[in-house]
Amino acid sequence: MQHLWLIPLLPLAGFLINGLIGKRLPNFPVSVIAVASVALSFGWVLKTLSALGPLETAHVEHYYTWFQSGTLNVGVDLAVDRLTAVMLLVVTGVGLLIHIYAIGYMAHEGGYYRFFSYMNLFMFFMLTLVLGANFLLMFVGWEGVGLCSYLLIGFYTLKKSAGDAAKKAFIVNRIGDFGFSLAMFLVVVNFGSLDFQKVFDAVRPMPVEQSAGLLTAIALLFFVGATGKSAQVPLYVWLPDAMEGPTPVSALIHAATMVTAGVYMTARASVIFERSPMAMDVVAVVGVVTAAMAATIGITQFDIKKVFAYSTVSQLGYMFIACGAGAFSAGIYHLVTHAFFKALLFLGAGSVIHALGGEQDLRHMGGLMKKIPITFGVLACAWLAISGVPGFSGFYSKDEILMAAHHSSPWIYWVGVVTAGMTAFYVSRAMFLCFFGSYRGHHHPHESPFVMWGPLGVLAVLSVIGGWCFNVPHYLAPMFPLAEGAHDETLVYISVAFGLGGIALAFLMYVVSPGIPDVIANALGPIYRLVYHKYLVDELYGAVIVSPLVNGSRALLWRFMDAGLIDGIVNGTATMSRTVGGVLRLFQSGSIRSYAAWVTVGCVVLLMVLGVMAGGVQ
Amino acid sequence: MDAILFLLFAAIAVACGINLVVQTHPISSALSLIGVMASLAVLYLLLGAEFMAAAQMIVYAGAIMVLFVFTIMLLNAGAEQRKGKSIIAKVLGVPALIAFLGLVSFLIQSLLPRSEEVKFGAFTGGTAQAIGKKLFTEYLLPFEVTSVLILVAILGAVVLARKEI
Amino acid sequence: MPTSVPLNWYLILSAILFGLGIAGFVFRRNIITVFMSIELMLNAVNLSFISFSYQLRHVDGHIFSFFVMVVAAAEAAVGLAIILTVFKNRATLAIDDVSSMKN
Amino acid sequence: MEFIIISLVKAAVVAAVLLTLAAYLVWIERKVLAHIQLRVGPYRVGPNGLLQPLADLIKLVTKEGVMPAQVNKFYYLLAPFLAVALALVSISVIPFGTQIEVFGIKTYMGLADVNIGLLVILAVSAVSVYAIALGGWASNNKYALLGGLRSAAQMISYELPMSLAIASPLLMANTLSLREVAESQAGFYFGFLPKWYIFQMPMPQVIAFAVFLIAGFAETNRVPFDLPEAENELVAGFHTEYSSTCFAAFFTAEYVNMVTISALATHLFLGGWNPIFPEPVAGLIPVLIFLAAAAALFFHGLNNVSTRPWDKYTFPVVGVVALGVAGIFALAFLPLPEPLSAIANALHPLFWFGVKVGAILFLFIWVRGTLPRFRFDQLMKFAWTFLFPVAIVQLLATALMVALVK
Amino acid sequence: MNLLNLVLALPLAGFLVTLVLPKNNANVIRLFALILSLAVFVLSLGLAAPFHETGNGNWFVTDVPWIQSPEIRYHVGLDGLSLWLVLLSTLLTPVSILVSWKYIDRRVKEFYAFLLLLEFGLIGVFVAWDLFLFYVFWEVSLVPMYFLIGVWGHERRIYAAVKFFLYTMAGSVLMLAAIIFLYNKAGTFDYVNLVDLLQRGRLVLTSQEQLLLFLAFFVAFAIKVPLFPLHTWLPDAHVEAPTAGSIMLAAVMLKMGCYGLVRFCLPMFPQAAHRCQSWIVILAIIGIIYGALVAMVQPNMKKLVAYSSVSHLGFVVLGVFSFTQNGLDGAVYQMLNHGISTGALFMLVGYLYERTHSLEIKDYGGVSTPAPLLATVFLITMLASIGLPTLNNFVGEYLVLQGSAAVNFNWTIAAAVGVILSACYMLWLYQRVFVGETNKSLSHHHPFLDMNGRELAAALPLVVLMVWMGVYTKTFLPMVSAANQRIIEQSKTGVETLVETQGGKRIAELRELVHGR
Repeated sequence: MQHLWLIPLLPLAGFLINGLIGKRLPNFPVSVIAVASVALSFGWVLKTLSALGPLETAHVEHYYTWFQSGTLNVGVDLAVDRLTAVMLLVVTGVGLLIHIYAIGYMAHEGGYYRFFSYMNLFMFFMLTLVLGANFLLMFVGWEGVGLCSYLLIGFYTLKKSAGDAAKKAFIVNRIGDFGFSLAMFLVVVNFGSLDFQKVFDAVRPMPVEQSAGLLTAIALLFFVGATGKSAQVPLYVWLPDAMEGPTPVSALIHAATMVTAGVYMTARASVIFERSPMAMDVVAVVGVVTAAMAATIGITQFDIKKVFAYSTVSQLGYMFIACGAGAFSAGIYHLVTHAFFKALLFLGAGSVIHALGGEQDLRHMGGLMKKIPITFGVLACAWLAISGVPGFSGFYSKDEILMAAHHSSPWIYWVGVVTAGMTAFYVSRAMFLCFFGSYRGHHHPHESPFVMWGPLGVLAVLSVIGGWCFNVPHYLAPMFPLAEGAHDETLVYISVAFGLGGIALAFLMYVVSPGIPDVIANALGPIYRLVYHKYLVDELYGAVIVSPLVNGSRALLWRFMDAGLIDGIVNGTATMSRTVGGVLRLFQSGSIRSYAAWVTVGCVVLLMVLGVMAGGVQ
Repeated sequence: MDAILFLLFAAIAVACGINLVVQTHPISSALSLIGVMASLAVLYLLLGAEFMAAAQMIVYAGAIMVLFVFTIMLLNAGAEQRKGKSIIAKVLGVPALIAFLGLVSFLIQSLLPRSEEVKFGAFTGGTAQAIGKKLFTEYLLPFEVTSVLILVAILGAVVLARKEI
Repeated sequence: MPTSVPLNWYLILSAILFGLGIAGFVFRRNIITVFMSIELMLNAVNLSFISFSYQLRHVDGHIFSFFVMVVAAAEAAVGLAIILTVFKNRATLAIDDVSSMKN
Repeated sequence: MEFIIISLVKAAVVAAVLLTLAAYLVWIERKVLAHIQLRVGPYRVGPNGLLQPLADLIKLVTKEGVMPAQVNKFYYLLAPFLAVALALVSISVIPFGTQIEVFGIKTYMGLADVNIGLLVILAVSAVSVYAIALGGWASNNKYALLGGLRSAAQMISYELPMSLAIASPLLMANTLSLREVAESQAGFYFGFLPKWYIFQMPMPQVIAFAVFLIAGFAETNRVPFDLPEAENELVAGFHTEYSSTCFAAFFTAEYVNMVTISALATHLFLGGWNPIFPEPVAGLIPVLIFLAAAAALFFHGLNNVSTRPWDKYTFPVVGVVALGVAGIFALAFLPLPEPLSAIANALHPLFWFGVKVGAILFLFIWVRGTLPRFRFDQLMKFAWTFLFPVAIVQLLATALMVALVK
Repeated sequence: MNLLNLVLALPLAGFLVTLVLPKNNANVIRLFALILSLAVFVLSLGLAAPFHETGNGNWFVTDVPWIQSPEIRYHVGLDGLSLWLVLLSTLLTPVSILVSWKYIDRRVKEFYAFLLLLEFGLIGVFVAWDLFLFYVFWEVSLVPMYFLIGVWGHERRIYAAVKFFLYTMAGSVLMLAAIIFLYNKAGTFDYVNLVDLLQRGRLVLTSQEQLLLFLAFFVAFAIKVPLFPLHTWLPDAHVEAPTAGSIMLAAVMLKMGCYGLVRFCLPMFPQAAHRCQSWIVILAIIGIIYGALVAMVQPNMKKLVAYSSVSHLGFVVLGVFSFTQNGLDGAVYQMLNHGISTGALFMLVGYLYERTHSLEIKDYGGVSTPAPLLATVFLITMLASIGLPTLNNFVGEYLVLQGSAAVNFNWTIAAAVGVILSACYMLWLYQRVFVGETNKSLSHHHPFLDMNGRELAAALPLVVLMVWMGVYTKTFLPMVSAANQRIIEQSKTGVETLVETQGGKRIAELRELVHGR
């Protein structure tokens, strides 16, 4: 009994303390509580992992039955196996570093206690998601994390754009959750329970489905949830807007932990995915399309956080390519390394913005290498890691994915490699625009304090040694058997070549002759503008889905249907009875002679009827 | 003998009826109504309804018509002015009335073809004793109800006709 | 001349009187005359009652007509009282003027 | 056919007797009133004024009938005619005596022997209201109208107690035909008390008799209730505008009604034509009365006062007539051939009936002489609040007693 | 005099006593009403005791003859199904009294009297086991609500009150006809005997009869639920009702309809229910989506929440008519959750109205800066109502959808869309009212104050319950599922025969349903 419940409960305690009494405490104790809770949780994770030793099988702990209805019994039980261990380490580790960084970054922002309580709440939900031993607990974490991203994106309550972005993020996540919950219903209907062990034991004996069967449906619905959460092609629109939130939020939620939940879920449900090749192809294709598209948009963006946001979307695309190709461990491996260097990139960008007093536009930066050298040094590591320069962590995990992709379907490999080149290009573009050349802004940049560049340093080290130090696929071998196949060297060389080519091209265009990008932009003209405006996807969704829904329901449903039709019928019967009354009123004309006449006519008619009837009787 | 009597008094009755409708001055129509009632009393006698004939004369002619004559005299209303007698009523009304009567008589004739001859004295059931016996046994309830009705009518008449209320 | 008359003729007579009553009731303008034509109609009905009771040889018809008479008496009493009050207030007996019940 | 001839003969006889009686009634009334008021009354025309009615008749007939201008001619003339006709119709139903057998034809001493006689009388009295009302209204005179309406109202109000009073003896007689009512009162209690309804055992009808009489006075507009002709207020009531014949008609109608009412009273209460005294005496009384009358007349005629010289002759003539009548009544005792004795026997009931009617008529006249006139509201209040309830209670009492006895 | 009769009698006594209290001293009346309702609530907690030991069965049953000639009995009892509904009404009455402390200043005495009478009616409805008694309480609860809306409402209150009254009355008259018909056929009004007779086949209703009876009951309850086409009275009634009225109407009165469906429609007319299942569920789904869509575009806050409850109660009907254990449990649990969350929502909207006297959303904006506490409580309530896990609605919604998935997966897909839409309109509302710059018009009456102690005291129990019911359902769900178990057993009888009579695909589906999950 390892008291796994402590891991998520500690951040929850932090949230409750800060939430309830944080308002009255000065900043320092609030930050201490927040960081302490995450640190303790990180410590407890290390303790449990060391206690559990080699996790050949999952260690499950049951606390109480959440609800029990008929045959369905959902218990609050947490489980740890190798996959969870990796995720736990990433979440609590990177989380801790980001919390420390946030102390510095949020020092002079309003609502300090509110920020940290939300961050702790986020940690609680993320840990529940990871530790959950059944789909429902995972779903609890899933939605909880969505809620926290809503709260944190909308942290700057006074900014309307922040509010809108938060609302958008939550609703898009909700659409993803819609898919996830439908998958859960199918699982319960067909397998009778939600516990991973029971479900996967039931699925394993089932044959691989050739055509679209039950498992494919479940897998696809789970994947819809994943796209919602991990911002894949149809539902990625919320991530770029999520940059409205403070940078530590972007780093923690929209780089390291929350967005990776989709990949974790796919890996967790790999048993189902493997038995439905159709679903695997869909995952792969979506991954590759997302990666390519995001990369192209990333190239044209000028806001530094938007660039890194699109890079996250693209990297997530890579992870899904790995899952689609069947190499779940490669996906997780890239997830881990990506967590390190992407968190570093964001936090670095954060300190750059911090240094420039909130300036985020690359065009107003430049030449910061000399002014904030530490940030530049740290960012350089991340830059090299993400571009896939051999030796850095990015190279190892990306190549694993490209190998697996090549193994399953070569065209994905080639698109992946090109995207890798593009990734290298836009990251280096950002670096060159930011740190090289002359300073175009009008702030006087100052270096960020130790509390900020400390964690950056740690992350820099991790993103450098992360590649070969944490050999995740090897660690996850028992869960996901490694694909043997020839480790074809040439593919590695090609990808490295593309990477370095990307960097060189960027160097050529932005450092050697800054005029070239504008020339190319004008040359490409409409295409450039299309890509710059993010393929107008937001506007497309707005026009196709949101506005018809809103106006349609206002005009059609509410005005016509509710007020018009139903109320119309109700009030109509009322007025109709009044009009009939009006007509009958005319009979009371007051003149006795007309009454007499009508009486007579009545008698005559009656007589006729009697006559006829009597006649009939005769 | 009965036929002669019937035809005579039927003729009187119809004549008085028409007179009632045609006359302008109400007093003359009142008296023609009394004439109708008297002739009907005789017809009742023919049909063997002695008590009813007497009652007709006493109650109807003697009491009700007196009320009418009183009212007409008291109100001293002149003859009806002949203003705007709608032609339609005249043109449409009279033939319609005749058609109606023709229809009804045809109906009666066809519905009751085998009706029997009416001979004076054939049915002497209508004596006061017979009516009295039936009235106070089988029809006691209607009798009581009509007595209440008349009481109410009296009160009504008194209240309505009083000057100061 | 046949010595006696079939019952139908009595009924036809009553129908004729009833028709005359209706004519009076519908066409006349003076309230009292209208009232009287109603009495005529009632008499016609009495005649048919008694002729039917002759045909059926029992005395119920008489009792019915007796009750009709009683009711007619009550009606006449109240009706005439009303006519008196109407005359007192409106000083006219023409039926068309008395139409305040018009809505 | 034979029935028609007989009824015509009877009608003629009754009409003649009745009209003369009505005329002489006027005479008797004026004589009695005079004597009540200590004056002599008409004695110029004929012996002691006996021909006075004839004189009146001639006067009325020959007078010029004045017809006022805007009078409603048809109804003006209809009214008196109606009054007389109705009065005579009611007499036709009243029987005078028992069945007589003359010239082989058995017939009743009354114009029409109808088994619902009383109903006819009631019906006629109900309708006779119109005569007066129409009379008053047609003469286009305010007083006449008022008089007519008042008398009509009075007659209607008193019609009710009268019919109730009639109903109670009928309860005991259990028949509507007057002849049977009269016959049912024959016989004597304990030898001397005649079985008249006012004495008959289950419930002597004294109260009913009183009510009937009072109502009778009102029906004929006689003294206490003669408001319509009240000279001082309404000039002459409904017949103010009437002159000669029409006035005469109203006048005769009134007196004929008086006779009818008194005849009805005798039949219903005083035993019709049944003799007052038990059998042996009954036959003698008429003879004795007429003999006494003859004696009185001879005495007056002979030792008369000088003022009226020709009385000496007229009185004895009348006395001889009285003697003749006494002789006729005496015939019953002599053994005579069939037709004559039948007539003689028939006369006796007639005599007794005449005596009783005369007594009541005398009562009418006597009351006229003594009682003051009712005010109209007193009159109406008396009818509705006193007479009517009494009549009802009386009727209920009789019904109770009759039910108990049976 | 067992506990249930006491709990039932106290509000009535309160009603009578408040009428007698002196008119002018408002505070005395308010205090008395509050103390009385709190006492009732505490007593009603006692009702739950036996359930915790045994978990199911009927408790506190009193069966006393009331009227002789048509044999009507005062037959009152409590089972898992009605336990929590009674507790809901006893909890919400003190809350609404607290809420309308300052809000009601005209005719204070009658207001609190009607509120207590309403509570009496509501508890009666949930515990009545005699059909006639049930109908009597149904009408008793109707009258005070009519007055609450009619007297203390806003501008168009008369129209709304009359519409509310006529709608419900029309339905309940149908029900009365059905009850009387049943009485003639079975000779008793008693619910227990009736169901027993029906189950053992001693009382046989032809399928046509059963369908008509079912429809009569169903329409009466559908109007109250409110189900899609019959819902137009709800927005009007809510907009015009005072805050307390809205809370009681939304939280408890709507449940009378759902309770009726579960208690009467299912066990008494199983075949008819199964035959009508498809079109009723379609109506429910339309209700969910239609309600959500129309709520999205409402300019008025209360109307928005009203349409949201139309949508949420669509879930309940879907759950009830899925005839599965999960569905039914989810439906009943959702009834309770909806009561708590919508009650809280209306309370908070009421607080906003108290501060600005306007219900139009455009008059608000950025309320969270002047009133952060109000904003957070509203946030929690809003999240609860859109079904965030760890808060109360999620469990109910999940079970309902799970239940419907077992029957027909298309239904689940359509209904789940409702979950997304509910997030949309709620968040949009929250964003327009609470987030962004503060609207100047907010404080032009008087400064926009945050929640004071009284208001928080009213809101806190509900928030605690939301979390408690969301996280630890064991205190509430076992009794409910036990009661539902019996109802499902009852609603299964006779369905086999129905299966044979109805040909085609339907048979397979039904048989599978009956013998399957």
